[in-house]
Amino acid sequence: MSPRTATATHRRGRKASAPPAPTATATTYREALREAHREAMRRDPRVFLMGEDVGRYGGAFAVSLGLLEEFGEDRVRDTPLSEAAFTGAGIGAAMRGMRPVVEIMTVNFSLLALDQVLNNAATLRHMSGGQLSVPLVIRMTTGAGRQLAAQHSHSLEGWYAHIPGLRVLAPATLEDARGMLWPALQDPDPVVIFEHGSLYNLSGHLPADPGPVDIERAAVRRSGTDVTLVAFGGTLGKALTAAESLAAQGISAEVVDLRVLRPLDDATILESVARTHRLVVVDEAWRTGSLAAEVSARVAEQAFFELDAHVERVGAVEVPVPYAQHLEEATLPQVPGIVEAARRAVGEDG
Amino acid sequence: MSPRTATATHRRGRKASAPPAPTATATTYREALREAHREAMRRDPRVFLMGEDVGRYGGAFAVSLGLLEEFGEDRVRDTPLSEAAFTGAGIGAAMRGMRPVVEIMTVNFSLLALDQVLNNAATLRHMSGGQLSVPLVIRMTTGAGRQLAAQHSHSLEGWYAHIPGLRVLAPATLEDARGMLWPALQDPDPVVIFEHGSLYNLSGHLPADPGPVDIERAAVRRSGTDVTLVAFGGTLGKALTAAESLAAQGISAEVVDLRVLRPLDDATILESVARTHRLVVVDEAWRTGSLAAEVSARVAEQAFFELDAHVERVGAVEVPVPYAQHLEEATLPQVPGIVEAARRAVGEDG
Amino acid sequence: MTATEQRSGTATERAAADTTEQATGTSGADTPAGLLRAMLRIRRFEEKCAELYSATKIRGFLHLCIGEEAVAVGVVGALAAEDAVVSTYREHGHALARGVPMTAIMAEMFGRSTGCSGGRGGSMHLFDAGRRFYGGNAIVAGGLPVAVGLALADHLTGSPAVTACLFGDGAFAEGEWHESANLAALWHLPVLFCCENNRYAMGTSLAREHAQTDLAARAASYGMVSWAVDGMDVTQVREATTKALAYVRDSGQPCFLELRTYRFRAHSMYDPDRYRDPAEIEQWKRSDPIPALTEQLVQRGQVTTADVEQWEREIGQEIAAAVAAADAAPLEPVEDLTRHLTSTGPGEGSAS
Amino acid sequence: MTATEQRSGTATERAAADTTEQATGTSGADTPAGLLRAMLRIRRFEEKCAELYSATKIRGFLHLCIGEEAVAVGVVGALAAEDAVVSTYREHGHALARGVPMTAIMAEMFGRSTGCSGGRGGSMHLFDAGRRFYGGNAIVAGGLPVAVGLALADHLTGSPAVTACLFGDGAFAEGEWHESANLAALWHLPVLFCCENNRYAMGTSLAREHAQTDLAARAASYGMVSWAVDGMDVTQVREATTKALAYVRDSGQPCFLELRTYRFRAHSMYDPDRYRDPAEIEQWKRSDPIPALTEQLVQRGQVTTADVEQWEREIGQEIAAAVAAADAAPLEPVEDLTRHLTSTGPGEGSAS
Ligand SMILES: Cc1ncc(C[n+]2csc(CCOP(=O)(O)OP(=O)(O)O)c2C)c(N)n1
Ligand SMILES: Cc1ncc(C[n+]2csc(CCOP(=O)(O)OP(=O)(O)O)c2C)c(N)n1
Ligand SMILES: [Mg+2]
Ligand SMILES: [Mg+2]
Repeated sequence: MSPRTATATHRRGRKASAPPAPTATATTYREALREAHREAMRRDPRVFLMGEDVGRYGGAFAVSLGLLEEFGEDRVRDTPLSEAAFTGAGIGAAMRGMRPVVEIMTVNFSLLALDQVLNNAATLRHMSGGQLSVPLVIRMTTGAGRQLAAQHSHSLEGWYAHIPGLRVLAPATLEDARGMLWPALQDPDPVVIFEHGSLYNLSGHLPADPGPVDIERAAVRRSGTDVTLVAFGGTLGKALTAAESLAAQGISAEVVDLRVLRPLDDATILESVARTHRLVVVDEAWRTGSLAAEVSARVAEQAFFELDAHVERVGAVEVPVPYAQHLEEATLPQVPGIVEAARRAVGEDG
Repeated sequence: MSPRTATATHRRGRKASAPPAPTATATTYREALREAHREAMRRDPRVFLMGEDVGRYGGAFAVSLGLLEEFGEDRVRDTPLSEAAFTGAGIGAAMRGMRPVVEIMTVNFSLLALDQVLNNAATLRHMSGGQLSVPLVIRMTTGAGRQLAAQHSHSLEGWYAHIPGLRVLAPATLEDARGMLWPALQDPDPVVIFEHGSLYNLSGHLPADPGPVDIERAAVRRSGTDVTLVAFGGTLGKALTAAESLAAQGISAEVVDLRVLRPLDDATILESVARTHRLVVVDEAWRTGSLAAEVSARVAEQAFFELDAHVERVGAVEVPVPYAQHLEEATLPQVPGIVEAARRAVGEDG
Repeated sequence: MTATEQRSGTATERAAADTTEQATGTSGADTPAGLLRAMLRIRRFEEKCAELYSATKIRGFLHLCIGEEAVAVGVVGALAAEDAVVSTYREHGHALARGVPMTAIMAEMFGRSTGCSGGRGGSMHLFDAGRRFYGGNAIVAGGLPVAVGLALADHLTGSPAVTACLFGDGAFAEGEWHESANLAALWHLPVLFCCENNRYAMGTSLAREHAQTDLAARAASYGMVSWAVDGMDVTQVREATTKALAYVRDSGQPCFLELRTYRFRAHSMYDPDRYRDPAEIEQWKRSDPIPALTEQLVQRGQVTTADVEQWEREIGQEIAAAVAAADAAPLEPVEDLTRHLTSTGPGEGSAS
Repeated sequence: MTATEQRSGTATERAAADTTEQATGTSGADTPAGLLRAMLRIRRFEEKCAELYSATKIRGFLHLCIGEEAVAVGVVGALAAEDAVVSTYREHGHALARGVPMTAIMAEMFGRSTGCSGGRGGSMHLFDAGRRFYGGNAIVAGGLPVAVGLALADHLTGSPAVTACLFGDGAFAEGEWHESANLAALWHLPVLFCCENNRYAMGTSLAREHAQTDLAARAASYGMVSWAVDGMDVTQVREATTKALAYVRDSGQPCFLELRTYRFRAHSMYDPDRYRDPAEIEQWKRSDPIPALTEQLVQRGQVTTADVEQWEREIGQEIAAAVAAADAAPLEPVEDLTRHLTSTGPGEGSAS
C-alpha cells in the first residue's frame, strides 16, 4: 500500500477482516462521500450541493441523504431535469466566488452538459487571459455492471480526461471517497469526480478524523515485481483480485490505481514499469479510444526500451452494454481476462 | 498513391500543376461535396439534407449552395438552432426509411447532440436486438487553424471514433469529398463525416463522373521506406509536406491517410509499419486521449517487435485553442514538428 | 345460463377479442369493458414484475406504471396500427397496450433471447418494430427528437401515420423537449405529445421542477393545440386521444396532451419513496382508475363481478404462462454479443 | 462663443463625462446626448473593425452589431457597476457600453497581449472581470446557464446585483435557453434576460426558427415578467431596462426583455447575405437609431450638429489611438501559451 493513501484496505461490499485501527469507524464508500460533503459544507459556507434529487430523495445513490435536513434548501438544491442549465449554473456560481458541488446523476446524462463543461468550465480561465476562475466540483456516477443496459452503462472518463483545464479524479477506496472532495474544492479550477456505481456499498474502516488525500498522484495499491496492472475506479477491485490469483500462480503483480485521470501521473506508472517491465492497463470503457490507450501510448513513448512485451489492454467489448447478465459480464473486463493478459505479458518475455 | 483511391493529387488551396486527365474538371473540396449531395438527392428520393442554414444561407461553408433551389424546401431543410432535436429527428426519419443527411454546422456544436448520437443513433440497433436500423449520415466541420478561438476550434473525431455502432469518416482529398457520401448513405448504420474547415478551398481535378470510393480502408498517399506518417483530415496535407521536406533530407516517409476513423483499418497501418519500422501519428486533437493514442497503442500491440523506435505522436498542445495567430500556430501540429518527430523516430534507430 | 352470465360472457368475449386485436397490434380496446380489462392486465402484470424483481428474476432498473394504467390504455389503445409509439423506461403498460406480446416482454426482462429486444434491452428498452413500438428510451426526453423524426418521415412521404410520444413531467424541463416541441410545431409534423404528468420526477415534485406547473398552457405557447386531461379516467383519456389523433391527422399539426395522473408505487424498485406524504398517495389511490371504472360498469350492468373474476383468471394464466416461458427460454449465446452492433457485424445481414 | 456653441459645449461635456463614467464601469450615459454619443462611438468603432478585417488586421470571425447600438447602449448602459453582463460573440457594443476600454478591445482583436483577454479570445471572447463583463460566449445560448449561476451566487449571498444576459432570437430555440429560463424563474434569481431579436439567426428568419414568433409571450409562459421593446429607440430601451432592473432588484425575480432590432450588416464578415431582401434592409435602415435620435435632439435643441461633429472627431481620435496602440502592442510570448490553463499552470498563481 502506498504511503500516499491511508489505512483502509480495498474490499468490495464486505466487512474488512483485518482489525481496525483503534480510532477507526466502520463506514462505506457512500457514507465516506456523505461525510466529505458534510465536512466541506460545515467548514466553508461557500460550498453548496446541487443536482437532480440530491435533496428530498437523498441522492439517487443516497450519497446526500440527510444533508438537506442539516443544511437547508439553499445549500442542498434539488434541480429540475436540466443538466445543461444546472451545470452551467454551477460554473457561474463558481465564477462569482461560490464553491458549488454539482452532482450529475450519472455520466450517461452528463452528455447533455458536456458543452458547458468543455466550452465554459474548462475554457474560461485561459480564454479570458487568466481573469476568471471556475472553482467548481462536478461529481457523477459512472460505469456498468448492474444490468442497467446500454444507455445507463457508459464509462466516459476518458472523454473528460481529454479536456485541458479539468482535473479528473476517480476515487476507488474509502480514503479517496472521503478525502478527495475537500482538496478538489480548494482547487481554483474545475474538478470532475467519477464514482463507480459498483463502489457505493464498499465497506471498511476509516479513522475518525481522516485528513484530505493528495489529488496529484497515482497510488501503488499492491507491490509486485513481474507485471504492473494499472486500473482505476470500478476496475481496481478486479485488478487486485487478479493480482491475488496471479500470486497463486507464482506471478507477482503490482497494482497501480490511477486515481487522478487528468493530469495523469506518469511518474508513478513509469517507476512501476521500470521495476516490472510489463504492463497491463484495465479500463471498463470501450477499448478503442479509451484512457487505457493513452496510458499505453505514454508508457511506450517514455519507456519503450524498458518494456519486455507490448502493453496489454483489457477493455470492454465494443458494443452497447446489454441488459442480460451473461452478456453484460462478457462485455466488461473481468478478473480472468486480466489474469490472462498478465500471463500473456509475462509469457511473451520468454 | 494507393490503388484504392482515385486520380487527383492532394493540393491545398492551389491549382494542380500536373496536367489533368482528359475528362477531368477543375473543382474544389467544397464543390465536390456539393456534387456528392446533388448526386445523392437525384438518385434517391429518400435522401434529404437538414441543418442550420443549409438552405437559404447556402450552408455555413457554402457546401449546399444552390441545393435549395434545385430540390426545394422539403429536401433542403433549414433548422432552428436546436442541435439535439434536429439530429434526433434525423435518427427518427432514418428509422422510418428515409436517408437523411444531417449537417451539424461544426463539431463544436455537436456536443449538444452527442446524447442523441451516442444513446440513440449508435445504440438502437443493438439495444433492440437488431430490429431497428438508423441509416443516417451526419456531416460536420471540424478543426482549428482559422483563428476562431477556443470554442470554435475543437477536434473531437476521437470521441466519435470511440462509439461502437458508428462509422466515422474523414475525407481529406477531393476524391473522398466527392465519393464518400454515397456509400455512407448505402450503409444501413449511422455514419459521421468530418470535414476539416481548412479543406473547403482545396482545389484540383476530378473525373467528370467519379465513382464512389471505398469507406473501409486507409490509403497510402505517398510511398516510403524509412518512416510511416499517419494522418487524416486537416493534418494530411501537413504530413505530405513534411514527407517532401524529409525526402530532401534523405529520409523516405510513407504517408498513410486514415480516412476511416472507425472502424480503424489496422491492416494498412501495420503493412506500412512492417516496411518502415517507425511510426509517427499526427492528430490535430489535444494529445492526451486523442485518436493518435489509439493508433499508437494498436500498433504497439500488434507489431511491437516490428518497431525500431517508440511510436511518436504529434498532437495539439493541451490548451483551449487561442485566437492570436502565433499562439494558435504554436498550439497545432505543424510541418516542422512532424519532421522533427520523424527524424527522432529514425534517429533513435541508431 | 343466467342473463347475467350471458351478459358477462358477452363482455368477456368482447374484452378478449379486444385483447387479441391488441395482440396483433391494432387498437380495438374501445369498449369500456375492453379498456377495463386492458388496465387490469397491465396492473397484474406489473404486480408480478415487482414480485419477480424481489426474487431477482428481473434485474437492473424496474419502473412500474401502477396507478397510471388509464394513460397507457387510453392513449396507446386509441392509436391505429400504422401509428408509431415512442416511450420511456416506464413503458410496460404502453407496450402491453400496443399489443407487444406479454411473453416477449417478460422474456425480455428475464434477459432471454426470446425477449422483445433479444435480452439486450431489459425493462427500460422494450422494442417491437413490427408494431411500430420504438422503445423504451431511458434518457429522459431522449425519445422526443426521435419521435419528431419519425413524424417528419411520415410527413415527407405523405403517410397518414401519427407518432405518439410519451414522456413525463420531468422530461418537460429538459431542453430536448423544448427543441422538439418547437420543431414539430414549426414544421407541422404529425406528433402527438403525451405528457404523463404524475407530479413527480423521481423525488422532485412538480412545483420544484417547474416555475409554471400548467404544462398544457406552456405547450400551447409553442402554437400547439394542447389539452389537459384527467389521466385517471380511461374513457376521458381515450376520448381526448381519439379527438387529438383526428386533429393531428386532419391538420398535419402536432398536438399536446397533458395526462394528469399519479404513480402509486415508488419511482423504481430502488426508491425508498421518502419524499411523498403517504396521505397524498392514499388520496390519489381513491382515484385508482381500475376500481372506479369497475364499479361504474358493474352498476351500469356492462360488466359483472363474475366477468372481472374471469378476467383475473385469464390474466393470471397469461402471466403465469409468460413467466414459465421466460424461465424456460434460452439465453442469447455469448458468441452473439457483437451481433446487431451494425448490420454487417458478425452473424448479421442488413436489417433494413 | 455663440449660444449654440455654448449649448454644444455643454452637451459634449456631458457626453464626454458620461463616456468617462462608462470607462470606469459605471452607467452614467443617461442623458439623451450621452446615449447618442455612446451609440455613435460603437458605430464608428465597428465600421473601423470592418475595415481592419478587410485589411486582415483582425482575423477569425467578426460579428458586427451595426444597427443594434440602441440595445447595447440602452441595456448595458443602464446597469449598475455591481451588475454582471454575459454576452455573445456579437458583443463589441456591449463591451464598449460597459466601459471596457476601446484600446483593450482593439488590442484583443489584434491578438495582442494587451487585449482584454490577452489575445486569447479575439472578437468573440471579450472579457473584463473587473467590470463584471463575462464575455463573449460563442456557443449560441451557452452563456445563459452561466448567467443563471452568477445570479444564483448573488441570490445566495444576498447581493443586490443583477446579471444581464444578452442573446439572440436564434438562441431562443436552443434547449439551454429553455432550461435556463425555467431555472431562473423557479429559483427566483435576479437575471435580466435580454433577447436581441434581430429577426435572423444567420440566414434563418424568425418565422423559420420559431413556430411562435412572439418571444416575449413565450418567455412569459415561464412565469416571468416579459416585455417587448422597440430596440431601435435607445430611450425606450433605456427606460424599459431601468424599469426591469428595478423590478428584478425589488422582487428578486428574473425578467425578460425582447428587444426588437435589426442588424444592418451581414451576420459575420464571411456572410454574403444572400437570404435577405435588400428592400427589407433599406426599410429597417429608416429606423436607424442614430440619425433618428440625432435629428430629434437637434430639433429639440439638446444637441447641435457641431456637437456631433465634435464627437465624431473625438471618437475618430479615440479609434485611431486604439488602432495605433494595438498595432504597437506586444504579442504574448509563445512560451506563455499554456499560462492560464489552470491556476497552477506554468507561470501562473491562483487567479481567484
Ligand atoms: C437525462 C436524464 N437525466 C436523469 C435521468 C435519471 N432519471 C430517470 S427517470 C427520472 C425522473 C423522470 O421523471 P418524469 O419525466 O416525470 O417521468 P416519470 O419517471 O415520473 O414517469 C430521472 C431523474 C435520466 N434517466 N435521464
Ligand atoms: C450551438 C451553436 N450552434 C450554431 C452556432 C453557429 N452560429 C453562430 S451565430 C448563429 C446565429 C445565432 O443567431 P441569434 O441567436 O439570433 O444571434 P445573432 O447572430 O442574430 O445576434 C449560428 C447559427 C453556434 N455558434 N452555436
Ligand atoms: Mg413524472
Ligand atoms: Mg438574431
